[in-house]
Amino acid sequence: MIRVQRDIFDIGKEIETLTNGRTDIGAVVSFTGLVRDFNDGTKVTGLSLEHYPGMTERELSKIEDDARERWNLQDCLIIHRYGDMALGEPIVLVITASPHRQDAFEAAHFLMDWLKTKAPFWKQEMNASGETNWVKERESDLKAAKRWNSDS
Amino acid sequence: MIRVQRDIFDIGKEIETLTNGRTDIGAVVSFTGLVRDFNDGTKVTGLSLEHYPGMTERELSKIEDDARERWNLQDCLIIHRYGDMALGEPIVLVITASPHRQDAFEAAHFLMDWLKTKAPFWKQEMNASGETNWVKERESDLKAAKRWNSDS
Amino acid sequence: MKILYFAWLKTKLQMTEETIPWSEECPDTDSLVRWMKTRGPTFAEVFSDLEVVRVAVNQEYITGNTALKNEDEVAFFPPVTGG
Amino acid sequence: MKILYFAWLKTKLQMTEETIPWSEECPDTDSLVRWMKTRGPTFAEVFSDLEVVRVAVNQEYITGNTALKNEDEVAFFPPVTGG
Repeated sequence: MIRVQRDIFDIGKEIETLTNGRTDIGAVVSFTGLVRDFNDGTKVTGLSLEHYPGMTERELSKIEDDARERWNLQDCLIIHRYGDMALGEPIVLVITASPHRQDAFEAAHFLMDWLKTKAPFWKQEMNASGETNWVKERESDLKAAKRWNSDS
Repeated sequence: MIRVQRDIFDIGKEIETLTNGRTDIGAVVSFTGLVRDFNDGTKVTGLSLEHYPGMTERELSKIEDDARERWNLQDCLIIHRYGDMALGEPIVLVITASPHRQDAFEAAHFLMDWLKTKAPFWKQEMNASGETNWVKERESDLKAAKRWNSDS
Repeated sequence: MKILYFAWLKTKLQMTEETIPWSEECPDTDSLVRWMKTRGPTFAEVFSDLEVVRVAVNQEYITGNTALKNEDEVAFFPPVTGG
Repeated sequence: MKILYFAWLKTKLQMTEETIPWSEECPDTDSLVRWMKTRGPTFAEVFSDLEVVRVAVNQEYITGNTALKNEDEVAFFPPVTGG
């Protein structure tokens, strides 16, 4: 399942909802990305995320389908926020559930790596002087995404 | 931090406690192992975990130290339960926090793989006929643990 | 055709969205980009380095030149930085 | 010496813990295991396949034969299955 929303989310509640009443799940992995006060050596005071409504949902759904095809997943959730966020707030949540931990771990890592290079979100950082600037693409994110290609 | 306890734990609350008030964490990964109703093709109705008090804490602390040496972790929590557990209940929780997602993911995966082959816990499964039997070591767990050796 | 701009392209062009009637001069994405560059110095600058501009047609990434119809939605944006 | 048994070793031997005085006949873990095998058919069976029995001295895994003192804690258990 995917959700694109402005509102903050509750990690514990999302894990609870996904596992509640089920006795077939052996492993649950969650990843949460948070707004950090530093990026590339610069102090950050806040973050704003723009996205492409419509295309965002399409891309996230494709990424989820890919993960479900590659790994044995019983459930899968991606939540991504947009709009203004304060330091320490969660930006993105990925949860995977599987009978086996290897699948849950790899699928969650894959979802994050692909989302980072495919889902149409753009970060704008604010600094202490009140300046805003668009975050640049990272070479390390491209590399991280690429390693899942060589598998297929 | 490590905790060995009989009581159930709240995943969301543990993540919240670990991240609360901090703005330097970029990535949080959690792994939860749950009691499954099936194992090796046999229906399971309940689980009991025995452990070696004292040695358990030592081994878990060593595993945590190893992870902190290998990856850039800002925080790390391992909770492992012992005693009787019902289907669907959590057995183990690992949380890792890092500025970068790669570190958080790898460290959490490593912690689980090593814990599985090093921490002195033994599972006893109950089946529908009321029989109990000690769970056997898995070849796949030994393999999973070994791959972290070749790194060093 | 509906044209959308995101992130720094939007900031520089001071425009989020516009509608351009389909014409025989711009039957595909390559010719649309060429035409964009002729619209003035800001457009020329934004479209000068195509390495940093991604193109989506009807909310799908395109790879290579793609034919366009009047009802298409074309989006221009930088490499994504979410997550 | 304090001797501890866990999991199926405990179940089979029907014992969780015992105290054995240190003696010159069992100065190390190898000789202790040899002595264990002489204590009757159940002990002989439990210690017959050392591939499935792990040994810890003072709560640390040992690899190879290890010298023992009277105040040591020795534990015998199967491969672990937690997590």
